[in-house]
Amino acid sequence: MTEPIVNNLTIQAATVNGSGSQTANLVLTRAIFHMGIPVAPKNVFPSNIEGLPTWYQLRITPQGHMARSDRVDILVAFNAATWREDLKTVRPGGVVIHEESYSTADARTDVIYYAVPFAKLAKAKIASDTLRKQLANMIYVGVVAGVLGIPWESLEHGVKRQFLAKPKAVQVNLDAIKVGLDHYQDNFAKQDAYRLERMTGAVEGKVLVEGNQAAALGALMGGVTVAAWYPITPSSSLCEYLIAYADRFRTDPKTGDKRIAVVQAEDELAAVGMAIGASWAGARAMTSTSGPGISLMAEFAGLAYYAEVPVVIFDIQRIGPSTGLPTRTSQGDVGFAYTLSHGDTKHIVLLPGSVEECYEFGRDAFDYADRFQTPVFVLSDLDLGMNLWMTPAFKYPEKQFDRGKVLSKEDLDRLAGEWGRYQDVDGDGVTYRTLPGTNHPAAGYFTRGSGHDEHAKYTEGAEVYARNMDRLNRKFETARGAMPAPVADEAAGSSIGLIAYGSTDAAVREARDRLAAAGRPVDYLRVRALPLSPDVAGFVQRHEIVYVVEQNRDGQMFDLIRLSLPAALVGKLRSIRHYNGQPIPAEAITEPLLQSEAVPA
Amino acid sequence: MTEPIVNNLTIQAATVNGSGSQTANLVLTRAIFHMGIPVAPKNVFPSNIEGLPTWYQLRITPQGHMARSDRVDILVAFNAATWREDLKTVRPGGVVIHEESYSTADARTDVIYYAVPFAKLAKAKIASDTLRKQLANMIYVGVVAGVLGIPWESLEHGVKRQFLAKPKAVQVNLDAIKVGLDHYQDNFAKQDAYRLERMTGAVEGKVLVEGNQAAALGALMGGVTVAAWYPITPSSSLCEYLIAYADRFRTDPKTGDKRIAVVQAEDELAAVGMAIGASWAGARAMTSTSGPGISLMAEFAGLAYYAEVPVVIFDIQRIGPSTGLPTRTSQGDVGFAYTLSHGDTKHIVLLPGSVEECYEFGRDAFDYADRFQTPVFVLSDLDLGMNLWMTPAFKYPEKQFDRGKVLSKEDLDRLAGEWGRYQDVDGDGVTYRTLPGTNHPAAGYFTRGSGHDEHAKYTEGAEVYARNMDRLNRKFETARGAMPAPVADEAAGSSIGLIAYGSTDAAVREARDRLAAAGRPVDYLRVRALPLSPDVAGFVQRHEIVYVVEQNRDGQMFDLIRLSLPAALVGKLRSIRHYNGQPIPAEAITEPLLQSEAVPA
Amino acid sequence: MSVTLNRAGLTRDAYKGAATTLCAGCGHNSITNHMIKALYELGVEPHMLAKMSGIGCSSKTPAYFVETAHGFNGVHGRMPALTTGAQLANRELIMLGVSGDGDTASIGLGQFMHMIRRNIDCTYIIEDNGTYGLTKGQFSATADLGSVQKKGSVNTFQPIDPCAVALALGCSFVARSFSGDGKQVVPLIKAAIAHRGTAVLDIISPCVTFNDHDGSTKSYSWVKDHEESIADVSFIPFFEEVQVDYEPGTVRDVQLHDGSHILLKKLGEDHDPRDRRAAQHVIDEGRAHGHLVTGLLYVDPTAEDFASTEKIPATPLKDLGEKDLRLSREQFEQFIAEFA
Amino acid sequence: MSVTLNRAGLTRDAYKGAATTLCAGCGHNSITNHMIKALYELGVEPHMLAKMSGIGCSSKTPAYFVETAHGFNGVHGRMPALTTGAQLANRELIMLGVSGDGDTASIGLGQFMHMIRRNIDCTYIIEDNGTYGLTKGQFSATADLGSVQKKGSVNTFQPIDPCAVALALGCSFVARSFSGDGKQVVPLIKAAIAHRGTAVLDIISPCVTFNDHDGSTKSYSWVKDHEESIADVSFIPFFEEVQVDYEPGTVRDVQLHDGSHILLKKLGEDHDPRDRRAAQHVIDEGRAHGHLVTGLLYVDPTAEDFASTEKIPATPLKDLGEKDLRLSREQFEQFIAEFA
Ligand SMILES: Cc1ncc(C[n+]2csc(CCOP(=O)(O)OP(=O)(O)O)c2C)c(N)n1
Ligand SMILES: Cc1ncc(C[n+]2csc(CCOP(=O)(O)OP(=O)(O)O)c2C)c(N)n1
Ligand code: SF4
Ligand code: SF4
Ligand SMILES: [Mg+2]
Ligand SMILES: [Mg+2]
Repeated sequence: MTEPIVNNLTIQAATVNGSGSQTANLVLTRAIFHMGIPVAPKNVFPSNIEGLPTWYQLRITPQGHMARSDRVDILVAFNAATWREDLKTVRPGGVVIHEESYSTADARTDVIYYAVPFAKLAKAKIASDTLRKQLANMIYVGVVAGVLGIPWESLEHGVKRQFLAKPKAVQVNLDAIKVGLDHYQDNFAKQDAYRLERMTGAVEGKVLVEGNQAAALGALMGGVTVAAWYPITPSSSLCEYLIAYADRFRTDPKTGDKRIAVVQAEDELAAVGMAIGASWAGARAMTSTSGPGISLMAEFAGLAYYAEVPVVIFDIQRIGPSTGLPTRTSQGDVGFAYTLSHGDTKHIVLLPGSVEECYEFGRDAFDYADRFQTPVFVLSDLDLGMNLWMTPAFKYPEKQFDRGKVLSKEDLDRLAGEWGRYQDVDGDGVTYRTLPGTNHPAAGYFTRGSGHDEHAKYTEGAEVYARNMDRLNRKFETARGAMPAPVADEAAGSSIGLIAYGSTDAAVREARDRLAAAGRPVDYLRVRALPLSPDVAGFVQRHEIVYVVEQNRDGQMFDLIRLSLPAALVGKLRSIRHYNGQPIPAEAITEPLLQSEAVPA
Repeated sequence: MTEPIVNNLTIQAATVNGSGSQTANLVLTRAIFHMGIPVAPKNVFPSNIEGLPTWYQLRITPQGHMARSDRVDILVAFNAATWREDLKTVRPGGVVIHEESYSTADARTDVIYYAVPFAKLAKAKIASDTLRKQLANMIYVGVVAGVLGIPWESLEHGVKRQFLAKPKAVQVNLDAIKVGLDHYQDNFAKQDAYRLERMTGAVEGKVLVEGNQAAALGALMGGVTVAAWYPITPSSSLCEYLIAYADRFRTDPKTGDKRIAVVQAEDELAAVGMAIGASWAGARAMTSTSGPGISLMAEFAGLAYYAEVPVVIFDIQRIGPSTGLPTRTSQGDVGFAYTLSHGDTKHIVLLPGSVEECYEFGRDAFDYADRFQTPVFVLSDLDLGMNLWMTPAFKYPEKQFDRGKVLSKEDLDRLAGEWGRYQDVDGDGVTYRTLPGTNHPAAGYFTRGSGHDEHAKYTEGAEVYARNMDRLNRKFETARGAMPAPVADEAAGSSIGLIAYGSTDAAVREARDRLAAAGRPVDYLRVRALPLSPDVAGFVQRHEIVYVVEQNRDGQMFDLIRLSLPAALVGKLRSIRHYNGQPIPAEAITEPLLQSEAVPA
Repeated sequence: MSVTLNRAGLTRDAYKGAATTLCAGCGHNSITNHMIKALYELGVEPHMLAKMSGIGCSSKTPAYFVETAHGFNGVHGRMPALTTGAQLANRELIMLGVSGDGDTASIGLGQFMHMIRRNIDCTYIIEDNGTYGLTKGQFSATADLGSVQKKGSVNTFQPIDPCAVALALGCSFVARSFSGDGKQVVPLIKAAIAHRGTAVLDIISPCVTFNDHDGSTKSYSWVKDHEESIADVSFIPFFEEVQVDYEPGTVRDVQLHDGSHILLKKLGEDHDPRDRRAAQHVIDEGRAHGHLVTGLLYVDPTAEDFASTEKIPATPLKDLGEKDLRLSREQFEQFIAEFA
Repeated sequence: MSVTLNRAGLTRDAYKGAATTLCAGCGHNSITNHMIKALYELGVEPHMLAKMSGIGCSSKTPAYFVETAHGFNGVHGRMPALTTGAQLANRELIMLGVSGDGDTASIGLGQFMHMIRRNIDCTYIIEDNGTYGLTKGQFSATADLGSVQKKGSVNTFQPIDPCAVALALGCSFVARSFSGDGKQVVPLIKAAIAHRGTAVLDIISPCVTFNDHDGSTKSYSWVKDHEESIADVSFIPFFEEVQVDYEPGTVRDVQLHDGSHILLKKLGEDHDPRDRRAAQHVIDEGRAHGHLVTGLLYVDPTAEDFASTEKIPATPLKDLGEKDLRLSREQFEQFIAEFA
């Protein structure tokens, strides 16, 4: 028997969508996390409610790598339809836990099989007819626990945490796990090399959160009071979490009054319109959607840019074009969102690279929107938004809200009513606004998407028009300086640099470890917002070759960066793109880099 | 008395919107054109139906310059509200024809005034109360005719041509003109230097056409059979001309049947959807809109790109963002239309630079759409689309329709039903399609905006998905080679080049004449389509400095060209932008060029 | 013009706006005046008024009354969404929406219906001329069957009646009137503003420039021929606004500028505006007789408005601060701990 | 399954499609089967059939019948526009649209209404489950007042009744049925396809997974609690499709999978489907009694469809060539000369 492989393996559960396996997978995940071992789950599910194949990949590494990996160490084969295909994915020496009835005739011989009569066990050991089918999934949790040696209290924790809101469900589920555990212990002798052992120091102070949960919490802490949305995968859960959190934290126990309005609109045009109307009237307002919704919001986005109304728009990206693959991830909306709407329109775009930043940017986006009186897009994606990520516990905000330049009745009294809605008094391009309901005769003005002068009066004057457009540019430059700065790691002092953003960060981190291990360290700059910081040019300046890594076909950030650079630096840029809907794995970065002779050995 | 100035002057008629002045202006234009003198009218009208000021600028040059000019030689002051402002625009020595009652007290003394009692004359000489107000405009045509010496038969021609469809109106209008002419002759002696004299060789074989007329005729000759639209300035007249032409040329005199369907949709989402549905079913279909409509078409544009359905979309650009100035021109949608829709979406964009190309591209767009089974955008603008332009008479098409790769029943028989809707059999990325109604059991397939394989079957497979996206890229590259090539003029052999597109051409031509005259000739490349031709890089290669001239704030084409160039060439590019809603004048180009020492003396 | 002060301590002039840029004689201008009268008489506080609109000649009118109030001229057909959001942000605002028939019944139909379904607390006035004025006279979805546009083509579709649609959705306030009938319009505007919930007021408002109701079905004199022939290029004839004044229960034949006619039937005391089915009935009956029934068709004062249904607190959401909106540090830490 | 050949010389199997990927027991699957039966019995030629849909579980179903026909699964809520265009391009096609209540009554409401107004010649089937199935059970605009979604929140808005709004627009064919009632659905589908003009068929089609009609208002056994508690994470219980069979004129109480009930009332011979007002009346009456009235509510066989109104020639526009579409060289030169 080979060297034991400890806390370094990937479990892949191949099941049927809607069969209840997701619950089992999450219990397994939480149990292992409870052992102090870093976990990185990726849920690969179909655009379907029931019946199609789905895969849950649970990556376990001592270093806490969070990127997807193609290597499968332990396969839980729970889907007859894909069984033969799934078998191929297991690495030699790997483990295959499968329903006994699946034929292994002329199947691979380089893997270790644990054939379990799941169906029979469920029939024999689970009383309730209605519950049998879904609890069968818990049985495999028990078997996996047996094979890897997951302690009972960790399993207990996993189940309790999973059914926090439904204590009644805890016991039945534990019983089912026990069935699997007992069956393993009574029938198998450990044949494989894989083990899980309690760790310390790796997950302390860490929690498991989905990006959409984090963003919803961020919005809540950012003071959102009006959220209008239209359901769409993978964005829906963001507003659904917001609703749950609002019920819990924003509801007056006595009156039942809610200190927030979450409206399910009739479509995305209405959703963003409601958010803009609310922001105009002084609320902190948001909407959340995905690609198709962004397309439908184009006209309103231009109105908010030009009439200068704050609004926060979350785009949880899925792979397009068009409907594309609604349950697959991508970074394909970056270029489109940046200049969303006809005419010369440009927007602030925040690019969270972790669930922690989903929380922080989801919160601060409202400050940026109010400060710059313009739409702020927060571009997350399916991988970040819908998977559980291990993260340091979020910090409580120390800053108060920044509501930007808003004139109160008192301000207007002080100014003797002398002000212009679009007058650049501070020279930063950011002008002052008033809110409806401000009790001063000079407060009112007319907001419009058509030509207006410094006092918000209608005009078709050529000079006034161009002047206002230039002022909007000035404002955009002010915003550039205020965005979250890129995060640089040039410790390697390499001549090679990587630039990435968003969920691609996980793969880049792992790739850098591997490259360093291979004696080819690379530096790294993670971009966190558009418009781009001047630091980007600085980083490129300091390196010979810079690879822009992203998850879209057309190298959208690669283009935006090239446009932002002095001509002399443009030639240093290379593009690495991954766009098959699966989260980018480290190999997608290491391979081109190791091939290209450019990398100094 | 000074040197006579012959056939080289600009008339500006300042009138009130809705007062009927447009008719008078057109009569004047046609009369002068009838003298064989090149004319270039620009109508500057408000976003209003009646009452706001409007200006009609009629530029007259022996060379036939078509760009707007800021210099006013002859002012027809017919609007009391703007009279004082208008007066300022006249060049010294210029002519001011104004309503007698306007005070000239302490007005400029460096211009020549012809004070005419228009109101009195109208009251005295025009019988019909209802017609008096609008015919008053014709009186000034008579006065101008008198001042400049426009022969009667030319005036007659102008009136007849203008009222082609309303012969009854001819005489009353001529009578009104006569009133003005007689008044001038009876009361004034010529004091100014301006003259119009019959020319030969300048306008022979030329006609006066609006870009939207030309595009409508192009679409008609291109075989459009379904046009769905929603009214919007400055695009409405395109479909309204199409309706008129269809009534005349596509209607069966006996049955009244129409060989075209023009549908006024409920909005732009529906308009483009109808066009896509029609193209899918085999018609040649189009829609026409302006900026806000383009924003609303974003989602459907992505569907057509990804499901590969042909459709022609005319965008008659006006200045944005948002509603912007609906009656002012711009080239502000180029960047947005090129990548319209979320995800990795890219489109073919045609950029007509003259009314002749509005006709040709409006016609050929349907061939491109069918050949490449994708949306084709035709980007015209308000200046090109709604003003009259002098142009060589359009040529009758010699080519037949190119319907692209469509499999008939016979083809399918031959193939024994073996085909795949998205299978790249020819290696050019362009695949074969069938139309609904094709009587073969293998003809039917399922069109969708979600993931599909080579046989149009639904898939979520990562490899299949990426493969299809790569094939779409291949198709786009094939299209790149098939687009109308850029038009180069490097006769000057200068080290300086200009790149422009669309209606900017007029100003560039004039600017080049002036620069050449100033001993600083520049070369010129006019881009006519996206994706960009490799010729662009070649042109930049051959020059030291290349200025990209365009009518938007953000240098949208400047960016697209930079992205298309090898890094080494990027540094050669400069950007010249004009964006106040007025058509770009030659000065906007000559001034920066003459300033920049870069230009060799 | 009155100089007496209203409840808000303001003169009628305080309710005026910028000078209109609409055509002389446009029905919309009459409505603007009715609006000024109604708001003045109600004593609305200008700073609590939010004037909302879409795009169109009609949608420009909010600039022509109560200049000191906030206004939002949004994008075409999407005013209901903006209004919904603003109303949620600040329940205390008086939301007054002005739209056109194209803005409402063509591009905006979906939002119009969903606003009604939610019963947003706002007044929604449709300045209904059956045409797209601002884009020069194409048919809108409310154009009468068989009506002819200036350019000559005939409308071949059933008009969408905003009142009928609103009733079918259970709208809590549905009324119709005519721009020239100040006696009827002013009280209806007041009632609509007073109503808590979505109040739809469809006001027939002739477009003197493009909406040619009887069109070519009648042929006129030499003059008319010439007017047409010139007008279709650029001439806009000058007209007086049409005014009418007639008694409840009676039918009034109104001649429009182009010589065409509409028949207005004013609801009498016999109509019970609490009875939705009766309202549907009078509309259908009217249509059958070629009458446009005017007056308060239906009202349900008991219907709960959106903000109440959604349990929005009385304090405007816009005024809530960190205290009201953030979790306390303790709550926050406990909550995060749950994710361990 | 029958092996006899229909008018088109095809067996029933020729009308099958790909295997469904919907939940076992989904009402939509029943409708798919009714569709197959109806198309087979009508003897529709597959190559002349155009299956149109939007986005949703319901909109996926066109892939599950008549595999050899062309289908177009467009974008969410915009199927009417695609259908309108396709119908104009080729009048000979049989346009068969399948949509959901979200696709139709939420995002698609405007297009749905305007398609009806134009009376496009197509069959428009709404597989109506009052919820967004594919996005996991949020309320749609047809959700009943007070119904509770799996996640627990209560729908507080009046449902939009597609049949009521269709009638308000004078739709030329309006019917309602229940997915489990093959006896009624099949003939209605046939009638809808036979009808020249827009035929709206609203078929109540329970979502066994998310649409929880009586929701938490009834509390069930221990088992039910646990089902819920687990299901809300990822478990989809397996159900049989609901089947019903009842007589015209009678009311039938149907129990759904979650134990909730709906009351169906089948129109009797006494209802005259030519009488629009009567149709409105029965719907209102039904609502008052908590009945969902099923059957052919209204039909106007005389209404002219869009393509006829627009004078589209019999030869499909898609088949016209240069000769039919271009000006002749002479016409062209003359025409250009006019611009001199
Ligand atoms: C998205 C969009 N499409 C089209 C237009 C052009 N447009 C401006 S106003 C208008 C119609 C106005 O009609 P209506 O609402 O009836 O107002 P009216 O002018 O008749 O009062 C249209 C189509 C636009 N502004 N935006
Ligand atoms: C523009 C856009 N917004 C949102 C979505 C997400 N989405 C897919 S299906 C659906 C609703 C489907 O509901 P319904 O039409 O009732 O169909 P059902 O699944 O209930 O049969 C939504 C919101 C989308 N695909 N496109
Ligand atoms: S065009 Fe018609 S609607 Fe517009 S302002 Fe003039 S009269 Fe009124
Ligand atoms: S989720 Fe509901 S609607 Fe969708 S397939 Fe399942 S049962 Fe049918
Ligand atoms: Mg109108
Ligand atoms: Mg549904």
